[in-house]
Amino acid sequence: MNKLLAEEIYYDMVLGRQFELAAKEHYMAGDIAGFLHLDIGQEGFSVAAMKAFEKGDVFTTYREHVMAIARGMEPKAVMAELFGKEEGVSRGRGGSMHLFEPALFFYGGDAIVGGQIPNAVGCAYARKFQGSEDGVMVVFGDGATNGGAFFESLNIASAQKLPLLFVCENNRYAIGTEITRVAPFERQAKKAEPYMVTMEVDGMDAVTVYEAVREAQTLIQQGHGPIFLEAMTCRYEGHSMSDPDIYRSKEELNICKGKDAIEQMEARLRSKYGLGDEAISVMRERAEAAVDDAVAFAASAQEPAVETLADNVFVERRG
Amino acid sequence: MNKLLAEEIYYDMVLGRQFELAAKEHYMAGDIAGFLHLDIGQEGFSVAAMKAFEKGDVFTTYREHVMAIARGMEPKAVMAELFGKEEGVSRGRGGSMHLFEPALFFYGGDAIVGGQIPNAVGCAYARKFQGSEDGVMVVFGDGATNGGAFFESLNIASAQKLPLLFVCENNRYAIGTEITRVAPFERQAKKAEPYMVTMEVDGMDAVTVYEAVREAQTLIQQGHGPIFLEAMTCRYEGHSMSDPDIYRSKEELNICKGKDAIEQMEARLRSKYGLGDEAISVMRERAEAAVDDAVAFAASAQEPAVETLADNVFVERRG
Amino acid sequence: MLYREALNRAIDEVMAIDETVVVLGEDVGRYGGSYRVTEGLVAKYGEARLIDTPIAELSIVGNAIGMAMAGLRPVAEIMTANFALLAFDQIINHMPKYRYMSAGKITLPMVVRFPQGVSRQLAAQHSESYEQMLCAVPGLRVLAAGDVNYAYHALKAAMLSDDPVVFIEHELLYTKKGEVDFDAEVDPFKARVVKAGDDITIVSYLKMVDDVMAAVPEIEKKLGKQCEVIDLCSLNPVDYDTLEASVKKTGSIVVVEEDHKTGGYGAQIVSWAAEKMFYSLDEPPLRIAGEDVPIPYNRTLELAAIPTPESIAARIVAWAEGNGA
Amino acid sequence: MLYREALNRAIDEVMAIDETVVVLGEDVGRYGGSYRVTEGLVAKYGEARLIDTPIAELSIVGNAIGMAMAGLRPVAEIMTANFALLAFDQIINHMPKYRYMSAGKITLPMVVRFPQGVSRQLAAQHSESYEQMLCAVPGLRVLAAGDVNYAYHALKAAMLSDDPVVFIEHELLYTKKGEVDFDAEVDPFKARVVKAGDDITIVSYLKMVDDVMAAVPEIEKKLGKQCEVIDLCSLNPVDYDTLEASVKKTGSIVVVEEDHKTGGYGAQIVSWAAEKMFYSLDEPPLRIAGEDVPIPYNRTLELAAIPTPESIAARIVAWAEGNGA
Ligand SMILES: Cc1ncc(C[n+]2csc(CCOP(=O)(O)OP(=O)(O)O)c2C)c(N)n1
Ligand SMILES: Cc1ncc(C[n+]2csc(CCOP(=O)(O)OP(=O)(O)O)c2C)c(N)n1
Ligand SMILES: [Mg+2]
Ligand SMILES: [Mg+2]
Repeated sequence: MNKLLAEEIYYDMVLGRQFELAAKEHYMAGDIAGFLHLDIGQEGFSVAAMKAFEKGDVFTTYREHVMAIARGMEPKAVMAELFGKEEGVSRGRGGSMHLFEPALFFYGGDAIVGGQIPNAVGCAYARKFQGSEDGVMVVFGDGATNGGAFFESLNIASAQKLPLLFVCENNRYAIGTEITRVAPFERQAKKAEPYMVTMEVDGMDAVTVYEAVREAQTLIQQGHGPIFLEAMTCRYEGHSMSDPDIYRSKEELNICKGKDAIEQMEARLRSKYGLGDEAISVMRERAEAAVDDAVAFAASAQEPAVETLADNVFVERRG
Repeated sequence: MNKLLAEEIYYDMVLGRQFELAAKEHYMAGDIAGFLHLDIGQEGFSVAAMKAFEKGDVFTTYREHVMAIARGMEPKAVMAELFGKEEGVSRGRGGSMHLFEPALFFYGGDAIVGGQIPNAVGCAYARKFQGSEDGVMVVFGDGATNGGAFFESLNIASAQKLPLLFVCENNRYAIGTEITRVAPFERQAKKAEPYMVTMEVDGMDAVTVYEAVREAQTLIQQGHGPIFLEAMTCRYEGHSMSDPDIYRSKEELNICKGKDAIEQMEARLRSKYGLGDEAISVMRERAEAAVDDAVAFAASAQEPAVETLADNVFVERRG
Repeated sequence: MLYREALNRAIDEVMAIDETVVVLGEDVGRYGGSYRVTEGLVAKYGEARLIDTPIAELSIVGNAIGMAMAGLRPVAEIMTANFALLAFDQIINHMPKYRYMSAGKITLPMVVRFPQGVSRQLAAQHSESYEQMLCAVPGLRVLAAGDVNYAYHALKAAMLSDDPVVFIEHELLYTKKGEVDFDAEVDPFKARVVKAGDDITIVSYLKMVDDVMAAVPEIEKKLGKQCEVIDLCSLNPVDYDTLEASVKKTGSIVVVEEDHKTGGYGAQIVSWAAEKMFYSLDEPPLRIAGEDVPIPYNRTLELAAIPTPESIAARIVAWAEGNGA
Repeated sequence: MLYREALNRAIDEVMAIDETVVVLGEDVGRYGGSYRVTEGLVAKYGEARLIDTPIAELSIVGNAIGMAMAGLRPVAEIMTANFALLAFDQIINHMPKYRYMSAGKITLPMVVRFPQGVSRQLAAQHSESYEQMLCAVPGLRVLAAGDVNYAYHALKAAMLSDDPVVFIEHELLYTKKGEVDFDAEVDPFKARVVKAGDDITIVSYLKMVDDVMAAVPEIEKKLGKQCEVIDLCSLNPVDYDTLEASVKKTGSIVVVEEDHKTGGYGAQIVSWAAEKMFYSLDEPPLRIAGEDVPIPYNRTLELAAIPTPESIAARIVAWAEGNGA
């Protein structure tokens, strides 16, 4: 990884963290409502995966702000969406869980656990059919690996040798349920073994994630067929803003925080790429400024007009 | 296997074959309608599995006449059901695909591919909860192993260590679709490997099936948790009476027929248990007579009264 | 030509002109479809465009959605409506919502073909009708083909539309014969006046249109009145203009559907009439529908569970004569 | 006590007297339920009776059915109605049909708890109402708890019933306060006259009952008429006797529901009134329902998509004054 890319990943991670902290603050202030799922702690995976899977289509879940921004969405447009504003990426219709930008080959944003996986399979079929080589990446949590949609997708992708990268972001919890209580083992890659090659990485280490995803995409581009990648991660916050998060111990959380992806990356920037305090500060300040801008933009953006309520139900209005 | 049991299995296989041939004839004569899925060719599995899983609960599919009879249902009551009569096991409401007898711990009879598997999982949970040891057997086809219900069930049964025997009757086709065209491999036991112990048997050999199911149930009774058993079988007829069956070659079918389970069992009765032509004929004639009786009974049984149309929608009528 | 041939022809024609059209479902390829609707197409267009899927309805619709996102125009076949329940998450949570939630950034030009209804003794798990559920979902168009000519034109229109369409077929109609006017311009969203008449408006769709038509001679003879029979064709949106004109003329409305009366789709039409046409109605509307029971296997019971030409005629005569419904 | 506490108490009481009752669902055990309905129960009854399931709704309902077959009395919780679409095969193809198809040999004493409705800005995939679908299925009882006292009694009754029941809760009601009369005998299938009145019958259920009640003072003041407000409580079967008595008295009927107007459940009630109460109606019935759009995230749009006390009052006043609906 060259220095520029390392800096970029670091910057987007810091930006993501700052963005989430601001979102949290504005949720508590009442500017944002509904379900808000913060990605704090998981930025190492979210940013590196998006950077590594540069070309190709991406599908993900409701815990998506950091991925959306790393993919290229404007923090302003994302924050405005959280604020429910007309200038939001989904014009205030979707909210936190529904960010889409086909121009960036980013397809959300699904609030149904596992629901996006069959969509990603179909997209991968289409890309193969169209002769495009970059493939599709679908990201989901450990909780999604117990649902039928996930398994049907493994089977179809394998039978059809589709250019699809399955990525399980295993943070060990589905809301309050620890994965080992509802699945027979902790690592879900095992479920994919009958169907495809599997890879396991430390999701708290952005560089490892980046390299693994690059490697997987390269294989896919070479016609290898589907691959399953599992990244062990950890969310520092509750599942969503309404989760009291009393089912995990402080120690467990502290162990996670000790491997913080941003801190690891910062250390690497210093040691490997020779960045000093100032260079780091500049990046941090730039990220903070971007988030401040985003909040200011969102706060002053327009409310959608009530007359536009029925926009985009259909392409063609009728009846 | 002692002689008595071998004879019993042989008899039930012959009875099953005769029953199916009679059902086919009466379907063509218009006495039976709807979907009729014949088990001809698969009797080796159907009978032996039911005999082996003597105690415990059984769930199966729409291709179930032979299993139902081997389990202890009266051929008369089954045939009357196919004829849609009031004396049918489901009073003419269910037809071929919906035979139930909780007194025999036989729960159908599901016309939704894979739909019975989660029900069997729940039953297994209940039996464990109730402290009963015999476990549950759920039978399904190769086609069902591509659906979400199947996978969710593997996962749950494994996570909960349920006393459940999964049995895939792999006849290599789901209607006209060969299993290898929609799954990445031919043997579906592979899908269960991450979750539980798997066994593979020749489903055309009743003795092997019997022994495997007995072994599996014994393990389950000892608290082993779920087991997956795959039996390779072959249906000689089309998927149902409406299937022209033009997607398979004659050669393929002839290879199957060369391993006919009834013939194999008959040979064994002669060689291992010393039965002669007469003993065999007596059994065959007894089976034929039972089927003739069943048809005569069904033909002369009552049509359900129209006034009973709404019986059993609910336990308690209201509104 | 047969209804299934009309559907086949529609798919064939659109596939010929648009290479982004793909068909997916169980046995739609080599087998030609369990009702032979896609017969012969795999030979013409290959297995990459006629995709035999595993028995995984959630994926059939879910994959079709992803294909549409990527720029294809998929036609997904559900073998029988009951199995579509396994795909309801994709049909209801996804297919009609992506466009709205993304403020129009995602468009899903796709069709789900949906064979349904009480066929012949297929019993409770193979005999249902789900139009009442599908029409309750904003973002879905729901067409119901009760006629051969309409089947051809409407399926083509559905395949060419940029909105997601559920295209309902009735399993007993596949071998129905009819003429197709290939040059006609058919608006798939317009109701079809099957027979004009001045006295009684009878609204129906799918196979019940035929049963109503079979009942009409008896009704007209017994009552000495003329029936106007309307095939709704588009169940969502409904062509209320055509209904309004008819109700204004006849002062009455009867809705006939195969589905169970409680919860059945016909309530929508009667409720519209009560709200909007109250002062045009000379007598109470009448809903004729199936009984509130799962569909039994036995043929006598099965027929007792749904309207038949005889029961339709008897009910309408009794109602018109003021003997209640 | 709070609505969620009333539900908790009902479950607790039945679990205490019947050891065959088990509760299953996502986070129902250690977490206490995402709306805290099962809080504290795992400590009392253990993890074998409060079963934390994976995110696999098809299995949650499918397993509950198998448990019921084996003699348990399961209460399955679906976290939010939208996710139940993944279980519709079990809810519709299995739960209501096993008994009928087996001619009564199989009985399924089970409850599916079903939190639904437009909450606060949860957007299109978390804000729906499916009573119109559930009530279209013969073999299911559908109860809708709009009231704390009813919630307690009806959930107990549902758990004690031998038929499968879908028990609908509204997500905004969990923190609603109310009195529970523990000694009362409540028939869960009887509608509740929330407020008597001679002039206008307003029928509603779930949260809309509260919104109607909030609108009533304004309506009565503006029109100088008395409203009779009825909470349906049981959506299938419907207590038509109570409705009939009210409509006969007032000569009118208004149905208010949160769901989309097209396909919404209220059409059933209006259609019943049109068919059966036509000669008692002095004016056209009125259906007030949500707009035909997926539910948007933005709060202003969200409120514009569903009835509110203000819009209910305005619509009813306009209608009564003959200014259309
Ligand atoms: C089908 C479905 N069931 C239940 C839910 C409620 N729910 C939302 S997120 C969640 C947990 C998901 O856990 P996981 O997949 O591990 O992702 P994470 O939140 O940890 O990123 C649940 C149960 C849902 N949204 N969709
Ligand atoms: C959910 C569902 N989808 C489709 C069907 C239609 N269908 C009935 S049997 C069948 C093939 C099943 O094949 P398999 O599981 O291998 O069983 P087999 O018939 O070979 O015994 C299909 C597709 C169905 N009944 N249920
Ligand atoms: Mg997780
Ligand atoms: Mg098979």
